Amino acid sequence: MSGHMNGSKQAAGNAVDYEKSKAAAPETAMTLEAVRAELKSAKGKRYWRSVDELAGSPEFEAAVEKEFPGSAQEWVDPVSRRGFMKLMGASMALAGLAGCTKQPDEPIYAYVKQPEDLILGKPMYFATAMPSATGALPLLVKTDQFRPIKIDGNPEHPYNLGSSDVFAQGALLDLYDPDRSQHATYRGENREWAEFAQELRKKAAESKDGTGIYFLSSTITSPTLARQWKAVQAAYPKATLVQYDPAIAGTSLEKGLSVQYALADADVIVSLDADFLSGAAYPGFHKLVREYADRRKNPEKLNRLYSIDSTPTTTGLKAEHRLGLRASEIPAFAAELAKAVGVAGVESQSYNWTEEQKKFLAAVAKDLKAHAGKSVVISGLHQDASVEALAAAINSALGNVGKTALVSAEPVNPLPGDQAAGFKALVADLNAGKVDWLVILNANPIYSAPADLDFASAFNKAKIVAHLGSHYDETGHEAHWHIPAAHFLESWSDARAYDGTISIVQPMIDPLYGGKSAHHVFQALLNEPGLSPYDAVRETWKPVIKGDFETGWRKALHQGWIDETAVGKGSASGADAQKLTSKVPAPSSKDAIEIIFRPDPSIYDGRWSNVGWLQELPKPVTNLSWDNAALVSGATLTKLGLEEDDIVELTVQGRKVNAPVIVVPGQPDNSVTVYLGYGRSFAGRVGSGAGFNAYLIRTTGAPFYAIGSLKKLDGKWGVAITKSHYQDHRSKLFGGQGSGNNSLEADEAISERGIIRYATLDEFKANPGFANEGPGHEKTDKDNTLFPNWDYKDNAWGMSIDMNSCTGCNACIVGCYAENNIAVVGKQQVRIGRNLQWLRIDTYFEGDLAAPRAHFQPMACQHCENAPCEQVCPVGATVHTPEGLNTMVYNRCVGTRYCSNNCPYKVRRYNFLLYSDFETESLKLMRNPDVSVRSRGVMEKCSYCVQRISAAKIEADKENRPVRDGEIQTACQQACPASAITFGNINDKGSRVARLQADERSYQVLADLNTRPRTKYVAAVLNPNSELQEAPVEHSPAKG
Amino acid sequence: MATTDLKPKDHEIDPATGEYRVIAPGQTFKSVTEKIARIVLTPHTPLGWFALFGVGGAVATFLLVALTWLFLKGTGIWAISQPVAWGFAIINFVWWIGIGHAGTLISAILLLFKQSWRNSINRFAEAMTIFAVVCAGLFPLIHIGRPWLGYWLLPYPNTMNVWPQFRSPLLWDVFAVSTYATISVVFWYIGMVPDFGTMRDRADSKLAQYVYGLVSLGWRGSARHWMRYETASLLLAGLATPLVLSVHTVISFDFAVAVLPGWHTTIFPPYFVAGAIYSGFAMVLTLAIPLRKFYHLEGLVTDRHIDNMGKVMLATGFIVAYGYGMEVFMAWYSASHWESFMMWNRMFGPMGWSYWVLITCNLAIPLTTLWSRKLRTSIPYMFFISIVVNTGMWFERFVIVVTSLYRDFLPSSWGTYRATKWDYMTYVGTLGLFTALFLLFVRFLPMIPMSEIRMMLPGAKITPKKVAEAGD
Amino acid sequence: MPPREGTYGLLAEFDTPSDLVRAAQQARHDGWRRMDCYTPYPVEEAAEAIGFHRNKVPLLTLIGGLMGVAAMFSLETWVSTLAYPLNIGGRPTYSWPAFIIPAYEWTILFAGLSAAFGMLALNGLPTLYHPLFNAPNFRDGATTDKFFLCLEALDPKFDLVESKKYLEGLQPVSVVEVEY
Amino acid sequence: MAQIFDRSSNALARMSLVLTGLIVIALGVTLDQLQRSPWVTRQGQRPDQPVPFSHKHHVQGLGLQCQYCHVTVEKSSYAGIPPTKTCMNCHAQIWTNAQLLEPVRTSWATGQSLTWTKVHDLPDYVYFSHEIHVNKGLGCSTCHGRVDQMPLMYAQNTLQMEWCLDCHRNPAKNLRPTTEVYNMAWEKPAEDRPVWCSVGDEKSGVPTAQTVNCVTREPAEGVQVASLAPTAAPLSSYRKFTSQDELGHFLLDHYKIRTPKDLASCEVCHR
Repeated sequence: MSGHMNGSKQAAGNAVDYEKSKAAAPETAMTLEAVRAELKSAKGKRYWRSVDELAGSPEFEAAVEKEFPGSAQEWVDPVSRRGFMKLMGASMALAGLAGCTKQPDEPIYAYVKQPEDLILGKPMYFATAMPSATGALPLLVKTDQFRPIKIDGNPEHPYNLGSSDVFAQGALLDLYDPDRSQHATYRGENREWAEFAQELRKKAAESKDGTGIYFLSSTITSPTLARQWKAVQAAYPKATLVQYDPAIAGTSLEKGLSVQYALADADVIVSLDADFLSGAAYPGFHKLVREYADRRKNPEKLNRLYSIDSTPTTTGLKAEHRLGLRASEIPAFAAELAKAVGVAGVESQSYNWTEEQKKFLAAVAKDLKAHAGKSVVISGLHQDASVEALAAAINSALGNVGKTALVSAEPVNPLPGDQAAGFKALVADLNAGKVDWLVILNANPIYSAPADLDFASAFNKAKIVAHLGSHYDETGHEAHWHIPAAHFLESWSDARAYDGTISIVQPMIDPLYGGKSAHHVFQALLNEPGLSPYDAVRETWKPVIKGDFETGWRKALHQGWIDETAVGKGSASGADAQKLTSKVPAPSSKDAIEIIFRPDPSIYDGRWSNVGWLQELPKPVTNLSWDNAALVSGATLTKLGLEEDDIVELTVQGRKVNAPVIVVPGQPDNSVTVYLGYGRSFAGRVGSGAGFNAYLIRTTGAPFYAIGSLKKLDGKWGVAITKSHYQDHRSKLFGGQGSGNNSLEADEAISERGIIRYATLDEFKANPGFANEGPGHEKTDKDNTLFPNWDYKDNAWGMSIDMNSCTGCNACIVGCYAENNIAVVGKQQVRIGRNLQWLRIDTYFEGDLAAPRAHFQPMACQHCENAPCEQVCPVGATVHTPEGLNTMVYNRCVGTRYCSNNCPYKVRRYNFLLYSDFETESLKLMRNPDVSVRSRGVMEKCSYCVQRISAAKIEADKENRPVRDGEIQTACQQACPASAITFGNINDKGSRVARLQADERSYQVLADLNTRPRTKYVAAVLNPNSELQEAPVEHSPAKG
Repeated sequence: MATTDLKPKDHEIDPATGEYRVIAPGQTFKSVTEKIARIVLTPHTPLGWFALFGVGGAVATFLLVALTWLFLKGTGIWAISQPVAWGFAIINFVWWIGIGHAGTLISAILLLFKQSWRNSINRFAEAMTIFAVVCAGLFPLIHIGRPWLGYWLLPYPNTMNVWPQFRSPLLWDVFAVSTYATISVVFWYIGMVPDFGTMRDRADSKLAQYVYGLVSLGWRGSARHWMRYETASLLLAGLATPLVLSVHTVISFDFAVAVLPGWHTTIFPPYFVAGAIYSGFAMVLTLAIPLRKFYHLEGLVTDRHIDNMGKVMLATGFIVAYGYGMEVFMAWYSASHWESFMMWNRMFGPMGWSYWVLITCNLAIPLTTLWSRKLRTSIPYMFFISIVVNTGMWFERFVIVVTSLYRDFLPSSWGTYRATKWDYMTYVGTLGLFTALFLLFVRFLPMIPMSEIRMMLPGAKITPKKVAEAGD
Repeated sequence: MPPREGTYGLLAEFDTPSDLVRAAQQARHDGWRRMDCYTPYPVEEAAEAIGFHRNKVPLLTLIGGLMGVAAMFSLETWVSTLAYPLNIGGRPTYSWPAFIIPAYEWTILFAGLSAAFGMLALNGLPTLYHPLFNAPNFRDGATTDKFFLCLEALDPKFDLVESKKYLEGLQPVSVVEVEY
Repeated sequence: MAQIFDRSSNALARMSLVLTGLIVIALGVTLDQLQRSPWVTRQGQRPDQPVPFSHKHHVQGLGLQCQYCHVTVEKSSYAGIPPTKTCMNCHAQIWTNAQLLEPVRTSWATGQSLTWTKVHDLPDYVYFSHEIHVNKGLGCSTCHGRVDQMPLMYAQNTLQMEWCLDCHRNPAKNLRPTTEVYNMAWEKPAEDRPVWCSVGDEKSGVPTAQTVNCVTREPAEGVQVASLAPTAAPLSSYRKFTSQDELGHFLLDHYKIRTPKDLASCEVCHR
């Protein structure tokens, strides 16, 4: 981390293309309406290309010019320098003009005044934070010439220690999204922010006390914003603020975070529908995963995870023991569990639990009691409030509070409240005509409001509606005013992390499109309407920062947080017991079909819809990309007479929506999970038209699960799933394994192929070398060779992946996207297996698909020493470096694809068409200048982040020293919250990676092919409860 | 002839030589020359030729359209994907090259074995080779992602100081196929030089005289020339024989050198070569049967030829069957899970149907029926068989390429393959191109080698008695 | 080479190859050396009759083949071990088994081209203009169904009248004089 | 039947065969030369620039040091193009009315960048780093030529891959002491132009430039030797070099320069 920031730090120069773009006088006119119509007809399923063909046309430019005069290219940095030139020229270069062809003349734009601390070609890092209702994520952002080019967690922040998640990684593309709204409008006409601010002030002044002025905001996470709101309230006491976040309303988060879990000391973890391992949708994800995974790394310290959940998540599938229950059964089950561990005052429901469920309950209760004070029960966010209360009561009864469950005194979200009630009241006021001005701040209620409130018609009863949003979205289209919102990387703010620490959100770049933040809106009503968010934030923290303010402020910006703001340890609070009075709801009828609503693991509540990386990301467990779906169990599918990919009509209380149906192994029967966030109509060229809108059947009364029904419709949806789970119907003669309800892939991977190797703790203790035993699983004998081995004397790069730690959360994949300029290919291309992700997480469902165990295996180029791919390349475009990297030389590749065929791991990715976007200006600003953008016809693959290796080597050579262990982190390693990935020099016997690779549990995938991969996997060791283990699990690879 | 399954009938014995007759009786030097040269030298092109050429040309435009789109968009217009990164292009490449092999075999190997019956069919079999290689050679070039950089596969000094990578079977292909094409063209052309002389001397129009005169290089039939010519032909034949064996061997290395189960097998070289000859003879039949009918060449391309080709197909078909059998056997005998799973998957996996198409077309139908001389000499049946075998051999390559790739080592990356319209257009287009080229050949070049036919006529016999007398 | 003038030789036409071979043997027996036979297909006996037994095409082919194998194998070795040695999948730089294949192909390529072009060169082809084509009956039959023996004027025994008589004694169909 | 071809056609036919062969060879040679020609490489060409900036005048005439303008050459992969401000440092005072400098003043006044045309332009898939070259004893003039003698800037070398590899495969022939990196007039050591070098305490973590001391005048007692090393080396430790080969290999060893195998590896420049 170096340097500091001040308010304005855009590179020199000013808008350059204004005159030029004005001069373009097109022959044929085209309106943006026509463009939108055209895009709509493409249903968003054809990704960038179709749009870009359109966008490149002069008609389109003219249309933009007409509607947004002079602003379309405002952000084009006139001082584009080498880094960009590289990218722009790359299209030409990779189009084959290498060899003996002339290069075109390239211009250099010199600075007029160069910023003093800028060294061109060297990145700078700045601390900031990504605000989120589940707790802000402290970040360290890499910038190149003051353009953010990579987002990662702040490695020094005690909360996440540098890890991040899919949203944080995807936020980069969100910043540079070319579809962001670019100008303030009033009834479709361009206006300026100042006009809006003036109107708002005028209205407030007219109302005197703020009567008729309503604000509808997404959950407010900024203490400064809360402070500003309180000031507004003081000035205009009748002004109303409603917060509503579709994925937050109704959860404990709307009241602020109350419980924090500390898993470091938890030997037994019980999840009550809490998906705390799969993504930042669960508060404290980064810390929880880290603490969970730390205990998984050493078999001596294994914890044990039980999961009782309503839909299979990575948490459930990582658990030693998982019990799939329908969502409505979980509160009752939690009550039974509370009773069993001795919580007083819990009434048990009369419910017909199965023997298996009873046995599970008894075992969990026994285990919990045996580990009192060293166990924890984690409650799900999207469950009935009673579950949280019961979990708290259990933790309390077991003496876990203060040890593994910490109760914080102050809420992390500064303005807690009942969001759904507030929203209902707002709709009532709208319908009553009380609302003169409705200012919507970073929310999209037209799209995401509960269906029963009929928000869209209530909305029209407001006299003036203003919308502050990053996109001209569904709400933006309906609102009178639309103000482009600044991205969090473009504006000053502040936020609290899960652990309570305050982070200053400092901008990395001037707003690309002149966006404003909610701070500006509230400030516009106050005495100093022009006070910048920067000053407002400083004002908030002046009383908090101790000592000299400027020094403290600088330190806060530099390190990324304000000291001594973390919440305390907390104590056992008597308040928890009172919550038990809330009634435990009875489970629904066993035959009724429950529909469960969850925020999407990739695009959350829809706010990340237009981020191509996240849309294309195969979702954990389902591996579904570009869509949401009705997730059902195999038995339910059969019962309803459906096939996968059929279109079904989901009905809840008479409201209907059409969805594709897919099977998820482990889904409880008669239970349908749907993810929110899809079916957007104005998300942008990426998100519009993908999936179906589950909000259409979600009501205020049943935000997380409801009784509904499924009906088969004609036709197929055409979902894109990156991995199949064929049923294994082979007979024993042909090496068949299971009962016929097993996954063929998993049977193959776990048995003879030895791709997944694991043992239980007992097995491990009996046979610590289990991972390298059995036919075909032996370690490679390096001396058994026809030709002499190559010597790798200096550095020898290698990687170790801990199978016990990886939870399959996907953060690594998105990190890889951002670091390596990987292109998005679109749904149709994903459907035929052409996704370009260099890294994928292979998911294998072991055992009966109705109740499987899953194995998550991150799979990228293994950098084999005897690489089969290299030998077959006719032009030597993929070769080995003296340090053992399997290098792909893009500019030499002619695209025979032979290497891909000969790669046993199938980790090579090919540009079948021109996938990279060489045209869109904003995306050029985003890309990593140290990595070539690949053009059509070129193979690409994981490079172990060779650009980082090169940079580190140059630094080390300059300083005349070896590269230090840990100096090079690959992008996936950096993002991983579980620290499952370790990279380094395996020749340095003291390095972490060498020690891990020397571990007896370390194995190479497909070692019997003698490819000698440099990536090794540490076999998992599970810690099952012997009482729940029916029979010794037969999976030991030693069996052969 | 070595085949002894059925003795020749009496009328098939040439009374002059006492040998099995391959040319109908009553032909003279003059008559064969007239018959063959007239096809080319006649100013009246048959309407049927135009019709067929029109069809061939029209179908070839599919190729043009498909290639244009391919160059504009990239190989992604085809069905190839991960994991099936090779598809129709490689299948067609191997198929076409295989077809070409019969031509070389007939002209070279049968020449070395002094199988004089080859003389009637060797010229158009060679032409078939060349046009098949043209069609085949197209595919490696267009299947690469950046075809404009295809020249990087050639070793030439450059400013990058980089060279091709000689361990790659694809590079071996470059040398094998380019050598094969060159030698085939040279062999074909050298074989035609004396016939060009005949054409020059029999042509009426000045232009034809001039053109044929130019390409005949002034051939005048000197005994010395003939001796050197014969030596060169024999040497070329002697070189073409190992060449033709090596070419499909090298092509089989594209697969055999890879680690993929279903590819990584040592049976491939012989089995590919046999398969190539198998399909090549089928294609010769496909061409010869309509041609001899159309141009009334039954006297030169007799039932005997058809019969012999049937026998060759029977023999090569059994080698191919042995190859298939060996694959299955080794899948079991190797006790390798990769192999046994591949075989199970090939037979019963989602694309198992293609394996059974291949077994039906290549083994079940031809190998049971070609034993029958009656069927072997039945022209419609042989035409049918030729189509069946060509289909079967195409599916053989489909099975090898696709069903090995779509489910390989890591089950997580299993996929599928479904050809697109561009795949089909490209394939069908090459059939059109082949037809058009072949028709041009038939129209403008002597399709039966006149000088070699003359050698087989009774008049070519030198009476030893006279020579002996004169020698005194 | 300036165009020659005068008589090229005497051309005797025969109907059958046997006649030709007999006549040629006779002429050879009688001491004629500068002579040649012309036939519409290869007649081995005719060449033997005029004393042409061996040719140099096989030698050229051998040389060509050796050049091919040497050129390619040394190119491969040089490229992989000296010019730009690279670690390709852990294989040795001198991967001779792999190098055999292109070298093998080039052996055949060079040998084949040497055989074909060597044959043409030794035959002196192309010779688009040749005095024999001046003979009125030559092009009619030499490439179709007639057999010719030509006694060339360069032979020391050649005498236009005597030789013509001699030829007529060999029972040809006809004898004509051929001008350069 | 008469002859079809004239007597001359034999000679013509053979000639044309030979000619075809010659043309093919000539074509090959031409293409081979063409790909290295200045037409392709732009070697030696002086593109039009907004200001006819003379390195000769500024470097030779005024004695400006390279890093005065190219400030990041030791710190970054980019040497750096001077901002307008650097020009104005002096030209706000001198030549304030020169017509030639009008674009500079305009840039300064309007804030619009000066748009230069790149002279040393590598393809975009080549990742070149100035810092490591300069820190390891590769002089400016080795690649850029005698910039101090160039009134208008041009590329001295082809910058083609073979040219890069030529040095990467044998860096010794171009190495010079890091103290001489910016010396435009540096010439290879010779009998009459010896170089003396000494090596201090070589420790990991201490930049090699600090442990290796080279001087071009014979070190003598009492004469302070300009040195980056914290303590001057004793005179006895100096070694005299009279050829580039010796010096290059000495520096190769002590600058800890990676082996040719490492330096010619693809990932060094391409990724």
